[in-house]
Amino acid sequence: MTGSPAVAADPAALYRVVRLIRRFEERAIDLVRSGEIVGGIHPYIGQEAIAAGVCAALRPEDLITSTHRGHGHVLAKGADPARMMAELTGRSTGLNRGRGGSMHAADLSLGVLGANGIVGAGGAIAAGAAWAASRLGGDGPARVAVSFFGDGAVNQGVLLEAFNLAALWRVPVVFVCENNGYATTLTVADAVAGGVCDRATAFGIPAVSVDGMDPQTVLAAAAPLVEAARAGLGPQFLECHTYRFDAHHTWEHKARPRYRSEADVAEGRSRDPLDIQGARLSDADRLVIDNEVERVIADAVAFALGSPRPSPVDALEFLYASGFRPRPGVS
Amino acid sequence: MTGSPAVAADPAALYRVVRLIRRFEERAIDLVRSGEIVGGIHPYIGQEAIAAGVCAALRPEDLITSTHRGHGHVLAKGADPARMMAELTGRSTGLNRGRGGSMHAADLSLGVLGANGIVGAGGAIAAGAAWAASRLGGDGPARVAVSFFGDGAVNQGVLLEAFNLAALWRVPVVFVCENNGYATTLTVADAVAGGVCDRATAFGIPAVSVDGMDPQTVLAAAAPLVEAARAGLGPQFLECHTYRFDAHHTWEHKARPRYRSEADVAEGRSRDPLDIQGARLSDADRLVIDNEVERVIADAVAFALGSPRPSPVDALEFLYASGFRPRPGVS
Amino acid sequence: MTILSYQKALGRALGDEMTRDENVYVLGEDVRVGVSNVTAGLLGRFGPDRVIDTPLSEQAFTSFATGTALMGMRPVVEFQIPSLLFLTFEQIANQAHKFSLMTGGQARVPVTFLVPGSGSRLGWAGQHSDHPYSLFAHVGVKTVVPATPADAYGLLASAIRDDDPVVVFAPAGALGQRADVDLAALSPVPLGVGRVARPGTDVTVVAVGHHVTDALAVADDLRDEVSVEVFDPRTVYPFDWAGLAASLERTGRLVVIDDSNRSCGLGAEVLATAAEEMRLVTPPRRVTRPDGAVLPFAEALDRALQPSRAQLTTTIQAVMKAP
Amino acid sequence: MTILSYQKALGRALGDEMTRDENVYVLGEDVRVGVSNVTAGLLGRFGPDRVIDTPLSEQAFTSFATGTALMGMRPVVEFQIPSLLFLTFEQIANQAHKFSLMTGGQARVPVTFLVPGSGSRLGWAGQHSDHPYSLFAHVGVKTVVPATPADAYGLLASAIRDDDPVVVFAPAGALGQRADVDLAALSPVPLGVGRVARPGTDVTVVAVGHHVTDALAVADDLRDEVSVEVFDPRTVYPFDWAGLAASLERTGRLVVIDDSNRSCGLGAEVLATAAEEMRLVTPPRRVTRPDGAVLPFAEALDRALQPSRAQLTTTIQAVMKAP
Ligand SMILES: Cc1ncc(C[n+]2csc(CCOP(=O)(O)OP(=O)(O)O)c2C)c(N)n1
Ligand SMILES: Cc1ncc(C[n+]2csc(CCOP(=O)(O)OP(=O)(O)O)c2C)c(N)n1
Ligand SMILES: [Mg+2]
Ligand SMILES: [Mg+2]
Repeated sequence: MTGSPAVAADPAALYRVVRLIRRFEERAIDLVRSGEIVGGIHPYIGQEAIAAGVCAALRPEDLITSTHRGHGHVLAKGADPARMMAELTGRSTGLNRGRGGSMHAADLSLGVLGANGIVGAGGAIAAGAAWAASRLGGDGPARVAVSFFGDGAVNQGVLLEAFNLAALWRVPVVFVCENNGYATTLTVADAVAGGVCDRATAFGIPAVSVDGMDPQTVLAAAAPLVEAARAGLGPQFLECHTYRFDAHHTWEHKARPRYRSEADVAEGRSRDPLDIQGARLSDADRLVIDNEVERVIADAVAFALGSPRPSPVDALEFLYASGFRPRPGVS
Repeated sequence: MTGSPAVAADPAALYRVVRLIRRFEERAIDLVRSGEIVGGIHPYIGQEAIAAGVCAALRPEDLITSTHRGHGHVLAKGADPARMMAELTGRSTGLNRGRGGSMHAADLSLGVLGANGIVGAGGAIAAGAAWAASRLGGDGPARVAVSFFGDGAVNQGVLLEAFNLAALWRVPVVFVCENNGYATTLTVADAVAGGVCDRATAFGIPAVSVDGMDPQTVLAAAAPLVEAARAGLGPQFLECHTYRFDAHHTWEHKARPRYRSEADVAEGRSRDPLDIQGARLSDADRLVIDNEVERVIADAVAFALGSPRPSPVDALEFLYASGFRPRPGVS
Repeated sequence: MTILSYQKALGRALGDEMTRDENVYVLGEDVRVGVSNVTAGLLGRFGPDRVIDTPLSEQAFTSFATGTALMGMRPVVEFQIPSLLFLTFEQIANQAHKFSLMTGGQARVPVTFLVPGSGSRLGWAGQHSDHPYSLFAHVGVKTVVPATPADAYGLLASAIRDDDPVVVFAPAGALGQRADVDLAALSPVPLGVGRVARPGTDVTVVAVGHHVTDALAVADDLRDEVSVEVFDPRTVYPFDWAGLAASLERTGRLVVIDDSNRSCGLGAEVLATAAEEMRLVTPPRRVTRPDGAVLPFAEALDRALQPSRAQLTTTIQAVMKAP
Repeated sequence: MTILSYQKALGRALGDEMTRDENVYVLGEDVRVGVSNVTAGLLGRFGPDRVIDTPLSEQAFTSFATGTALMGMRPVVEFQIPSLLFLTFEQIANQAHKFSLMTGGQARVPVTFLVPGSGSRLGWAGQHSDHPYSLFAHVGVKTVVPATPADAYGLLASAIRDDDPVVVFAPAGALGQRADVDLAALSPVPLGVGRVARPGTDVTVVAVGHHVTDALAVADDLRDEVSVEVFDPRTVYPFDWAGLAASLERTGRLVVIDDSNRSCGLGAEVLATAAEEMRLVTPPRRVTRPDGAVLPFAEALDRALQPSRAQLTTTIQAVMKAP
């Protein structure tokens, strides 16, 4: 049910999504360590409130584009954790049949147009998708697209160009910037001249900046923006201040580069979306959810690790949607 | 002497530059018609006040990057009209030895880093050049770079990215937007969400918007921005409202596409930088300048048409600065 | 029969496809006024919702088109100059092209990229004279380079109907082509199928785009000395290898005239595959642009770096003389 | 002698060139912390004015570097992933590469583009596993793909000293290489000069980058059946044609192992030029990625689309069997 308006108001539902993402990421990190997930991941831990809050403001038919740090968005929009975990472990049962992995996880049936390995690339795709979806939908209510991206993305030309197109053409897209203070090791102060929201308002796009650690704050901010976009008021921009609790990429667990002070990390981790939302539930309710999430995650891992791997002979399958089979590399 | 501070204050000098560009363009159009200039040109007619005013605020050692509509900038920065005309007519005596033509005219000895065929491409190059020049200059005064571009360029991602780098690194560059109301046939209203200056202020870059038809107004606005950049205050932005009197490209003279109403054109042409600046001189002084400019242009055309054409056997010369000679297309 | 120009054929294909399928739409710079001529008249017929002028934001409107294609539309993106394909290379090669495989077949991106006036226009100099179809053949984006008005119509129609991204290069050197055609008979030309433009028995000349006309003219000039078969691949990726092999079975000799830079260009691929797999009785030869060519402005220099009929003639003669 | 890793060799070349010439500086993402490892330690040695962290604005910082090069500096631009070369293709191929010719020799752009970790890193999937050096060989930007620590040092040093733009690909598959070298003897390796990594008499295997190691291993495995000469071009553009011709004079047989997509890749150029101009007693063969390859995520699929030792072995054997 995640992602449907029904659960939007419900604190337990929000908590469940945060918890689901958190535990999913923790287990995924285990699987990176154990070698079951090859290539590593960009953990979303600490930023869960954003995916949970924003997606709670969306309807099932709405769309999202995600990033290299995309697990949270994909799960919050309703993807099956089991098929997601199967994707990360490269199985045929994965969302992308093992072809995409962490950085390209997608579920078009849920409007998840994909994580993207190129920073800033999703904005224009989301704008086009929202424009087309609303147009194809005829007189029905517009389908809104949310494009998630980080603070580093606001320095990408193509994203700024996308802001312009969306504003000119009044596209029902909501741009959500997850400002976690860093683009890998570079601070926002060293990377972004002016303010993050100024990048949107320059194009006449209304921009709001909120605490991205509180799921309900995020939802409360996102809901009106989503509905404004749906109502034809054009693109909207939401900046969520957050903090990445873990590594930029699990590669850091070995390399341990130094770029955040102890103090900075301690301060950043001091507010945890899981606690913030959890505090709104009774211990009993919270325990029920935690246990249910544990089962979901355990089942997801079991499903993933028990699933078959795609066969190398099919490595070129899906390369062309038309079914065209290209020449192999050796004849 | 054009482009040296000495002449900056002098109304006659400004008039001379405007007149020089105007007559250069008119003769160039003749040469397009007569087939001496192949490939056509993007006439600068109507916009002369901007090149004249801005370059009058520069020192000889300062730098500029120009555009597809670049003749005015190159001449105003001091390029020899004869070698410029020789370039447009593809002669070995041209600024670029006939290799560049209208869209790539350059004179690095004068700090003219080149016209550019790709809209918006000059901004990042100018920023880098200004950063390097000032750095290589050591404790001397910073060398300022001016990057000229049109209203269409503010929709190019790479230019917006360049604004960010220049602002972050406090580069002594002045971005000059020549807003002539159209990108080929598309109006600014249909192309630019928000205002042109907002594109700069979003990055914390001070922006000024002025009447681009009056050379003295442009000079008065440009001079303090250039000196602010030189003084280390970082990039500056100047929007000049202007109007393109002639075709987007001489190709229009034949094709005659319809996109500007008679009224729009009449209104746009109603204020002519030549008259505005000319009115500040006595008829006698004006006549002296006009006659001198006629001689310069006549000599330029004579020089160009009397110059040799490069030999086809040298077509690959200069391809590699290292002197490496690539394989021909047929062995 | 009617005289149809290459440019009008492209416009006709667009109009016909837009009529046939309401999900087809055009976007690009100055397409409403129709500065490239190809889209002239479409605004009046299909209105501003389907003929969309874009700001100079090629990267964003390219991926915007991809986004609309993901939802089932069939965008035709017009680029005014070939080097805009460099500017949007990430959006085409790294996004549009990769969606289908990366999503495990969930996504399809039926987008067409059209460049009316590729290659040299004479006097447009270094940044406006590129002919980069080989770049797309390398990354594997379907690419066509029609030589005739009928193929311009048929290949553009097929590109629009194809479920993968397709780049359509309309060489500036071919835009002026006119042919006497039966308008009713115009129809899609399948991607990946070449055609023998002139049958011959001594040597196969693979000619791309506007050079097909050159090859036919040279073949005619040489008709008394050598029987030249002219093979027009029409699609440069995927290439019609079976068609080429059949031709080489007949001739055993190969010359390629290709307006790409020499190194790693289409000509290289044709020679390489022929050398690996096909019948060759003498060494094959290429007539191309030089390595790393940047076209200089001056007309004679611009021409000097493009493949010429004279070069093709002497190359054919050399191949015939070879032991 | 000292054990030097490929990655350290790159860092050493950077440090040595920065020491030798104060106009050399580095810019890119996370170069101060040295996320790619190559720039580790440079910040401390040369300070923040010469080791510059950039925002995620690849297009602008690429042309920014070009602007500084026009003024006489020698920037080394580090790209974290190969597909950033797609994103900056306009700035490299259409601006930096064309300045010298378009200005009639007034301008030079001595900029180096470094990609530490090109090709597949296993498990990084579709958008992080490209090996697009053939694109630069096609447009004519000088391009090197070092195979050994000594060549990584020497080619990067030469790239920095060269007056034209040069792209340096350091294959992920080679970064782990270590060699016992005399640090004092490390020196620039001239661009455009290949090397015979192993002499042989029956067949020439042209191997690029990390595949040189594969070729040597296969040659060793096959030593009792066939005498394999391994030719490492080191520079893929401009290619050492004389070196290849000399090798083929000896062997008359050619196999290329090249981690490019097949169509219009470097392998195609090598086969084409050899077929045109050099001694071949049997048809040449390629071992490459498939046409239009997009590397799937799952490890076995990722590996399946990369050239392998097994493929090289059977291809060499097939060439030896050919009539
Ligand atoms: C265009 C582009 N440049 C560089 C990279 C390499 N890279 C991957 S993630 C990243 C940092 C992104 O920072 P941000 O947008 O703030 O997202 P975060 O990682 O903080 O969630 C970089 C530099 C990339 N994938 N795409
Ligand atoms: C990036 C890019 N896109 C498109 C073009 C084709 N083109 C050349 S000039 C032009 C319009 C430019 O408008 P503007 O920037 O306002 O300058 P103006 O022509 O009005 O002086 C276009 C679309 C180009 N050269 N470069
Ligand atoms: Mg961040
Ligand atoms: Mg304009």
